[in-house]
Amino acid sequence: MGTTYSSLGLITRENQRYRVTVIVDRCKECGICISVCPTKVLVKSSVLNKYGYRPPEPAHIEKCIGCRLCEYNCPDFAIFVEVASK
Amino acid sequence: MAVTPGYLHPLDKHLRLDRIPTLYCPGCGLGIGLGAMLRALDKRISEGVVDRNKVVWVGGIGCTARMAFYVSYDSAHVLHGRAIPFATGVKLANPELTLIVVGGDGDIAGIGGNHLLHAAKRNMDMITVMFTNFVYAMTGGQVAPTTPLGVRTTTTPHGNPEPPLNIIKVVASLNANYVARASVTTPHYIEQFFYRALGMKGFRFIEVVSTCPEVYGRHIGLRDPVEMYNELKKRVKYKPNPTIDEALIDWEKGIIIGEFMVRDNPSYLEIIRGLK
Amino acid sequence: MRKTFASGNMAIAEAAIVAGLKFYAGYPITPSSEIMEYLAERLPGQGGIVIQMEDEIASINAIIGASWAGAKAMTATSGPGLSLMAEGLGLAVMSETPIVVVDVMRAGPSTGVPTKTTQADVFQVRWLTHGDYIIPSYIPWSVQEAYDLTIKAFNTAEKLRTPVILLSDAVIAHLWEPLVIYERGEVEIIERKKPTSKDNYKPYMPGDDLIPPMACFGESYNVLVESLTHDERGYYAPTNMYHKNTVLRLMLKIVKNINYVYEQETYMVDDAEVLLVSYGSTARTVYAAIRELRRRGVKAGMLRPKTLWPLDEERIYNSVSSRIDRVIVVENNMGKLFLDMKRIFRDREVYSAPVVSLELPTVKEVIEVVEQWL
Amino acid sequence: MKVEVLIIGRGGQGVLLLGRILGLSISKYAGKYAVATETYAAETRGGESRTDIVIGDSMHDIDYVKVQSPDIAVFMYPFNLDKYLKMLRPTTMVFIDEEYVDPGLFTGFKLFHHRYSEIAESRLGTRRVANVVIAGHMAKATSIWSLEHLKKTVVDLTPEKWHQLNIKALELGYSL
Repeated sequence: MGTTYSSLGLITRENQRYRVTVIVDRCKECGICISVCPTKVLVKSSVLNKYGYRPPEPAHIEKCIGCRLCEYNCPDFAIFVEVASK
Repeated sequence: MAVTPGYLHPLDKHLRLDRIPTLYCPGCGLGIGLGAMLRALDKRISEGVVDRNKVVWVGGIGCTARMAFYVSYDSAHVLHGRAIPFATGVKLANPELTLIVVGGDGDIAGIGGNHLLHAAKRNMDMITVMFTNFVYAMTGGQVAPTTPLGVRTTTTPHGNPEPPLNIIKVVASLNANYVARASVTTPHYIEQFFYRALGMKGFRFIEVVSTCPEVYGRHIGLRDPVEMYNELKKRVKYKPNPTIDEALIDWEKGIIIGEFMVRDNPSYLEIIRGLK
Repeated sequence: MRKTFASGNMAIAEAAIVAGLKFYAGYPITPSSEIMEYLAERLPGQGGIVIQMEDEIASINAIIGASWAGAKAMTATSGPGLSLMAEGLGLAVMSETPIVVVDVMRAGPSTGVPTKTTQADVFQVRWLTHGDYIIPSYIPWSVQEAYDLTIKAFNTAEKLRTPVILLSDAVIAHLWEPLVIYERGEVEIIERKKPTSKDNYKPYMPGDDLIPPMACFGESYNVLVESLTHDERGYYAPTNMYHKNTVLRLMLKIVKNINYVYEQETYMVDDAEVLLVSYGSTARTVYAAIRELRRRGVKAGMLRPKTLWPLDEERIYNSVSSRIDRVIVVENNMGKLFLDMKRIFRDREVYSAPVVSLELPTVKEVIEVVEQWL
Repeated sequence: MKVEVLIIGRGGQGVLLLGRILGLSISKYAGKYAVATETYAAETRGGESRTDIVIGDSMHDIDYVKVQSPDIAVFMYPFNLDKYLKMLRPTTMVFIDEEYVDPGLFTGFKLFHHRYSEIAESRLGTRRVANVVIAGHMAKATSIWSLEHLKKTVVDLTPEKWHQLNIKALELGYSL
């Protein structure tokens, strides 16, 4: 099944507490976010961005604990975590 | 595909968004470091310690130096090695400004080494963040002051004959008020140290050990960004209140990070104000 | 206004203060050091700062930084130090930074004779850094003119957003002469053009005069100083179009203002048949020599550029009557401005009269080298 | 009017200051034009120190800023005397400090000689103002400088705490 994303170029997934957003066209597919995530929320998506990179997708968003390691370790300001509004 | 929208990421307001994505290679540690610095700066601005309109970023030449033109601040992308003297002139001409110098080890400790020594000796009021990636990256992988002994680079094809420079020991031996080392694999320490530096005066120096998977990684067989990141992470060890003698930086024996020097010596500006 | 007795180095320092100097960074080098020593004493009392940097490279980069922080900034050096400043001057050209660099010429190449003069840096100041550019350069022949042209150098730098070089020499540096010093308000001082609006400000967007208004650090304009070839925003623009436009504009903004930048004086040219061209300290002796030649029956006149670069070629050509058929260029070097005069006076006989002397050439020496072409 | 003055001494004797005093006095207070050039050896103290002063009515009276044929010569120390003796003319007024320079070498010139340094030390307590004593003596002997102008000049050029000493030195020289 293909990854879906918004017309703003964002892949957004949220669980009850956290929302993870990927800015598709900033990603360079280095894989660091996927590697540092302690609960394995992220997987490589099926999307090709305008530079030909495949950004991550928070496929297992239910496991997200909001540690922000993906956000802090992303070299390209391409992923961030917010507390989901109730 | 839609264009990248306006402010989305929490750090977007600090970036010249029309220049993002950066020119950095995939997995380059520099972006991680920049992000950490911007989070610290954001905190200091919201605390009112730093005025957003009175911050100047200065970079020389090299991958790291380009950070200066990715941030939406007053900034200068000047000559190779000369960011520190440029920043010295800025600071002395307008002491209200907060000066942040960014550069790689070639820029700051190689060609600009003498300026670094003198700025530290003067305790000149500025923060210098030097990213050590063990190689000249932008010019294509030549040997750097920090390249470990024996590593083959494009200009040392038979192995680097020179032992590397431990810049922390050099700067700490001078009159700098703050000397710390972090790693891109520990962005929270970069943020913490830079935050602390922003609240101090005098010469503040932070070395950030970084990954260069594309160029240095190629030389040492760690071309995959994740692999290189993880290999660096394994070698990095935080030590609370380490001594200068403990400032080990050695790919084989380990890399000690921490705050090696925190003091409150009179800064250059304080001294000249006292002399007038 | 007050009358005093001063050396050329003191005159330059005094002029810089009245022009509004607020930041001086330098590295000691004979025969320029008294400029820094004098300013170190005087400038702090005027709200300025003097710092001795670790070398000339640091000095020029520091003054460029200071200029972007809004201060009028200067450094002074001699030939070897100027060589080290080459790259920094290029940065000042590219980033359109107003700075003044004083080169007190000494004998070279290399360490040469530190305490003695020549005029051999003429091409060094013209072609110091790589790339295409024009750095306006002034060359005084007296202590008073060292003072006046230092003020002019600051005014040119601020008006045209450019580095400017003042080319003094070891003779002028240590020559003591009567000097009239002005107070602020008694002499025209030009300040850089500032932007009028923050909306859509671009640091390198020129006005009709080809000169971009200059916002400085700390004024909330998000200025960007860029050493790479850039667009109006300061963003790296490695395309033919931007490179050509940038280089053209950097040169045209100087050339279009040549009436402001270029200054010269002529002496006894109205009835002259032989024209001696000379500049700086050497022109003092050449002036004495043309009077001596006239006593001997040679109708000699003199042209003395006070601006070395850019030369106003049309004005130089037109300042000479058709009676003059020979032009002799007398310089304390192996012949440099001669090459330009040869091109400018293409329909005359143009000769080089090099007087290579560590001291100011004497009248006798000048007449000796000139005589062979009479 | 054109007057050339050559001053030779040893580093530390105040040759350069003497040149500045003579030059400023003429150009600021006597309405004439003076140029002075300074030459010194690399060593700060002890090497040859030379000041040339050329005086004219205006800048254009001065053909050449260095002394070619001195009207007045001052020798505080005998450096390169062979060279300088050749520059002198029979009409040249020569001032020497005979503590250091042998008056016998200057036969045929209009010679003024005193032990200026010793006089300064015994009468004013310091040899350092020997140069100013000479200036005072030159004012009396030459009629080119006026004592009043020189007094104003030393006030212009020296720190306040030395004003009285320098004025006394000028008066002492003038009384010789």
